[in-house]
Amino acid sequence: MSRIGVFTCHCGENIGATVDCAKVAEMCKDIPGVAYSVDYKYMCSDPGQRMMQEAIKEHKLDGVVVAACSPRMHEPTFRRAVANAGVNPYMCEMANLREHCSWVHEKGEATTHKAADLIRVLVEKIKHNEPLFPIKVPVTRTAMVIGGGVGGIQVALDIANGGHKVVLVEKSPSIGGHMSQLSETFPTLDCSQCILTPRMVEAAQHPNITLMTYSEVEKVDGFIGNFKVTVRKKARKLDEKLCTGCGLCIQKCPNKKISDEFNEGLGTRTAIYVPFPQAVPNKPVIDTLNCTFYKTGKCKVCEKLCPTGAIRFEQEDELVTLDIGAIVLATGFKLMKTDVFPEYGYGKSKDIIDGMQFERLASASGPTSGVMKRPSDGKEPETVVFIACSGSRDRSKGVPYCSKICCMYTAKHAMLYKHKVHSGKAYVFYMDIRAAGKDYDEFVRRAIEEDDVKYIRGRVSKIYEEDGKLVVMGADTLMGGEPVEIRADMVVLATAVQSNEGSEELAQTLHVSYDTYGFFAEAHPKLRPVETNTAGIFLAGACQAPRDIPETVAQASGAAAKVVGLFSNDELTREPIVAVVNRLPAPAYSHCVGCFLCLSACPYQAIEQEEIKSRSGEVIKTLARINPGLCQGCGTCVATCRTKAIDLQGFSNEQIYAELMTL
Amino acid sequence: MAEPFEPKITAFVCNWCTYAGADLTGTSRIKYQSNVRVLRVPCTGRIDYMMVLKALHKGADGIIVSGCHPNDCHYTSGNYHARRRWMVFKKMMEVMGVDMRRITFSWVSAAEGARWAQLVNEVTDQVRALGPYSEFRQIVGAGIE
Amino acid sequence: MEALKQRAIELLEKGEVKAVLGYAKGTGQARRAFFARQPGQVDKLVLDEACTQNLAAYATKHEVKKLGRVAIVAPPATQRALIQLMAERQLRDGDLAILAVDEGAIKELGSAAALEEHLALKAQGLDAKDKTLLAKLDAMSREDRWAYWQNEFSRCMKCYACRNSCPMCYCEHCTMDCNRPQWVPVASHSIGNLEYHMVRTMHLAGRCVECGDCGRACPVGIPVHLLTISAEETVHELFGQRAGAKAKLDYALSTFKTDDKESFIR
Amino acid sequence: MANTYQLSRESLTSLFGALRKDGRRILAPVESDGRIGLGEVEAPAQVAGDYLQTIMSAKEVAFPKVERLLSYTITPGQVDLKDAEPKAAPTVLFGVRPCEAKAFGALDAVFNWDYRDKFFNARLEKLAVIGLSCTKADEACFCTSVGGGPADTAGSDILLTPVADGYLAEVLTEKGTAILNLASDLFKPGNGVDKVAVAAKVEAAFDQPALTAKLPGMFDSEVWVDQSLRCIGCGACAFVCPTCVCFDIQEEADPKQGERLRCWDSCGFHMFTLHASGHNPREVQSARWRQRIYHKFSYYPQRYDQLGCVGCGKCTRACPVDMNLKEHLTEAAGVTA
Repeated sequence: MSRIGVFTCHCGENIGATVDCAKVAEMCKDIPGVAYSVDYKYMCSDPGQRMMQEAIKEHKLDGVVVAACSPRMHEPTFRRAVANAGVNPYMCEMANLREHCSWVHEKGEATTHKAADLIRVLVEKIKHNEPLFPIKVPVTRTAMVIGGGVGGIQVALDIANGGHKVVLVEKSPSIGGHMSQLSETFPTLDCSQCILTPRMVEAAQHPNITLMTYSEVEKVDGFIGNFKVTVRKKARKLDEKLCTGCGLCIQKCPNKKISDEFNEGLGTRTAIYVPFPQAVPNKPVIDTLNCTFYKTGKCKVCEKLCPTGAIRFEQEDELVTLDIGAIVLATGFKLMKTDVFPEYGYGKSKDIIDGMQFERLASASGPTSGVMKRPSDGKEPETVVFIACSGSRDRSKGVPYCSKICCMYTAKHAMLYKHKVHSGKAYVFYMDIRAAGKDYDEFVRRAIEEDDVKYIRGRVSKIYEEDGKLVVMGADTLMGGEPVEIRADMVVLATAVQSNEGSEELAQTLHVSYDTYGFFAEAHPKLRPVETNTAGIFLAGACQAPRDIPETVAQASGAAAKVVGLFSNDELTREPIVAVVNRLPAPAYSHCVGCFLCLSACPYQAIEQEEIKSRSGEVIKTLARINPGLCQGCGTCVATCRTKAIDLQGFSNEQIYAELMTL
Repeated sequence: MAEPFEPKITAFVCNWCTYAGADLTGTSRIKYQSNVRVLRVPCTGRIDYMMVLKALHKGADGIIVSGCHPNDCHYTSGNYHARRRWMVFKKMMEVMGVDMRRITFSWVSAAEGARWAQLVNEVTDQVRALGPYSEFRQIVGAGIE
Repeated sequence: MEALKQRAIELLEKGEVKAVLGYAKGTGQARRAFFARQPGQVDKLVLDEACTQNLAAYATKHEVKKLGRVAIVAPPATQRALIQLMAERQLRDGDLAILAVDEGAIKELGSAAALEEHLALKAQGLDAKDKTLLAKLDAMSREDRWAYWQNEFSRCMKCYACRNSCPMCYCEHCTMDCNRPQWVPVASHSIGNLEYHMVRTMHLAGRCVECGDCGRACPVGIPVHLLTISAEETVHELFGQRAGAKAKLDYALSTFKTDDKESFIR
Repeated sequence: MANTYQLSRESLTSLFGALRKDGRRILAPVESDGRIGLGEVEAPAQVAGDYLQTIMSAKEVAFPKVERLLSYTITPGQVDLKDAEPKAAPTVLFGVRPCEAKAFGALDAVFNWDYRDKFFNARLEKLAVIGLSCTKADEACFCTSVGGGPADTAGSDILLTPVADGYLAEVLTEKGTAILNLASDLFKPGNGVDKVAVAAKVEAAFDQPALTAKLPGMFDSEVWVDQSLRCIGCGACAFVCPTCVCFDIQEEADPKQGERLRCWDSCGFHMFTLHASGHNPREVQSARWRQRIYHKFSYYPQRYDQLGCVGCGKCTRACPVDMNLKEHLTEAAGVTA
């Protein structure tokens, strides 16, 4: 027989004014299993808690119902108090007499009876409560950061500085990401490379950071604190240990006409190359698709010339499996291409470029060494039109969302252009100017007021080529929709920010959710913006949604803080409100039949397959197993399970059935 | 003189939205009828239809099942699973001839304190007007010699 | 028929299977399941209109699994049941030799993929009699439907013939046997019967292959198959999918679409 | 003590009237949706015309599928326990077949073995059986193989055998005499009709005493495995069986009240013998099938000196997978040990 204590709180007048608490306490004495029942002015006060603890000891109570306010308010308080009196905290339940009864009903018999009913339900529940203990999960204190852009670098540095090992995985040959391609950054116009390169070097040299460039995540198993990640190290065709980065191979490579990705196709590179001079690591890779040797079987100039003999034509991809405790996704974004705009000539004109191409034209390290030359003929453009919202906020392009960064970089581009071509004319077509951010609106105003950039509120309906000019046809909606026609030398489209290539596949590999646009989904849009629904996997930067640099860096530090927090203990402690699959003696082993209909019901991929084997290793039965490290306790699998093999601790079938039987 | 009929209403609500919404009704001091008895579960995904059947078995005249609005589930998708379950369950109950006017499915968010009060009042009034679910009560205890 | 017998003999003689599960003559005009375990027994196999039992119900039984690999004579509903059992991981691809029977034609299907492909070619239709009955039920008032089922269930004695004959009711521990807590009363009184049939129906929604065996199995003639069939049809109407079509699990009640359409949730 | 009379077909109406006037309800085979089942009737016209047997047996008249044994209420500090009183209305079971009438003896053996079951006895006491001899049989019938016959009198208080324009009525017991006395004018003196000539011809299929004698020696025979491979382990056979007597005690309760129920159970269910430890002494269906046969043909005779089977064939007709008891018993009887 249970010995349950019922403690009815008046909450001052809050409950006491409408519910006859003394009578409730009296009524509860008659419930079988209740060994003690009392009412008190303020249960949550120190004397109230002390009284409860003394009663627990004196009456040898093994369960407690506190009839007071909402459990969402004080359940932790009372569970702690009960635990301090030596009773398992999960043997305490709260009846919500205040929010669900006294505050919402009139004073009277019915309200007092309802209060007693609410307690009765929980007394019956508690008879079926079982002591529960926090779940401990061991943690491997090594983080993996996927994506080596500014976000990934920041995460890696913050975690590494927090004293934990980090593996930074980047798919291209160098870290640096999009930021390394930028010329200057808004709103300060400081040189992008100047501020980023030191961070890249710091990451490369940090004793806690292992760089894995030219590598991609292939497979992820396990769960929070205990992931097993398989990374494919793509063959650089080079012994990185021997290579000194002297660059001789690059100079002598005969194949020099390959379109350069780093320069967005505006420049060329060799078949053996580093993406850019400040690349980290500064070790080349051989582009096997373009290398003469791989195409014809002849050449090997680089091999002959390499002073350290580092070239390895026969090198293969390598698969490395790592034990990882937490993963941060910082895989960034891609820009929509200019060839999807029929109204702008499908990107056929070389002088209609996207924002990133403009960055390379404006960059001192770019193909024109920062001199404004339009791509078609190398002439200095006298008139440049910038079109914001190219593709963004446009349902017909499948991008109903705002790309967020374009308003700012378009203003920056116009300014950079004006700074380089003082006599030039810059026009910006825009829908709205969204410059919310510290010093952002001031920056846009500077472009308009100090640099004389002409802002026209309206859309461009058509661009066509005529006499070596690009005729931009638009409308100025602030002038009553008056048609505007500008004969430009170059047009820059601020194309939409989109989820990166392969992000959906990566999301599937990691079992994280993603939205319809391929951006990774946060666990909660407001309160858990850096977490995913898969415990132990976090997000930073534009892989989640369009973000600028400061936001990316801030989120990166946020994600790093989550990881460092996770790594602050040897074990991860979690609430024991989790689902469990029952286990029985042989020959049944469990009521689970292994149909795995529950598998897709779990929002957290917490359901695993467990094989029961005989001594000889033969599989006797395959069961579902819930990984307590991943389960969040929603109970959807419990309701799905036909055999009732799965149950939810804290809200078990027996507990709920007992509650129902009192009705 | 028989006492006027007061319906028994059982509500199954999720912890994060409707239970919190009902808490807000309280903090907002919005009054509603006291017939309802709330059972708290973590998520609508946890609400097994067996619970609804047991509530009917134990003489509930009306039932409320409520959780987070679609897209707002604390567990991201428990309510979507629940929604499918109710879609099939409702049809099954109709085929069996159960009076589905007595079972109300609803989404009440943590911010909808007033809506919770309104829902409870509407359901209570409607079920009071329908009278006791005697059709169902009659079969409880029947078939035993 | 001769082709079937010949193949059955071959399979047994070559040792590819330990038994051929088909139909044989039973009491009176009845047909019954028959395990031909030696080539000499193959002659007893029959195949005609009276062979209605869904033999897939045996595929998950311990005793049958212990025999070794079995060949199974499978009309369309049995084929659907077998693929659903594969989807629910109760059978592995290749566990059985499937002798698919479609309007007399025999085709041996070696793999889940072949079975899937074979099934994709066929339209699934309801029995005309069941259609009429379902329409009749549909046309009834709510009160009449209640009265109809209460009258039918009054004969139910929970012998579980409907459950045990169902190929999808393979659970060793049924919800009905769950006694902690005892969700559904064991007793075959009115509420116990009602809840049993409700739960059985819900458990088969999205899983029922519409073979109708539960209804045929009922010794007291309760048309319980109408319940599961109507639930399965509901799933089809609402979510556009059917049980017994794919070997990869796609259970309507543990998946969802964010835009699932309903109009009753307030 | 059989007193033989002649009862005209027309006189049944008056007999029914007299029985009802005496406060007895009459249960008889009736037809509904093509199914024959026991139902309450007022007049002979309501009795099904040409039936072989009811689907369900008549045992539920004395041993219902669910019956209340006790109930209780819990109030603060006390539990009020109430014994259930069996609802035993004076009943005449009209038109049941001799096999089923005989089956009451097998039930009686268990319910009054080491303990006199109040519920069963109360109902049986108020029960009078007017049996009706069979004039036809089907492939499932095997009464003659188990010591009965289509016109066997065992278990009937009055046995009617259809003869030209009426019935040969054998009044067999005191209960039968009491009925006769209610309407003695209807019972005309008998004329020595040979009822065996009228009754159905049911060939004996196997030698039951020989089978009973050999069963203890064939416990491990493969025949049980072979036969039961197609058994799906439902309870249809046991629930339609007039002699199957197994029950389960269930308690249905909430914190305020509860009741204890006796419900039919079946040894064919895998849960029937499942231990709490997880061990199941009859783990496979063949063991459960064997148990069913042994119980009726070996353990029953050992313990009660009678068989637990009357050869009615209801199980065979009800079985969804056509487990034919007669056929399987015949096969078992032919197994050389």
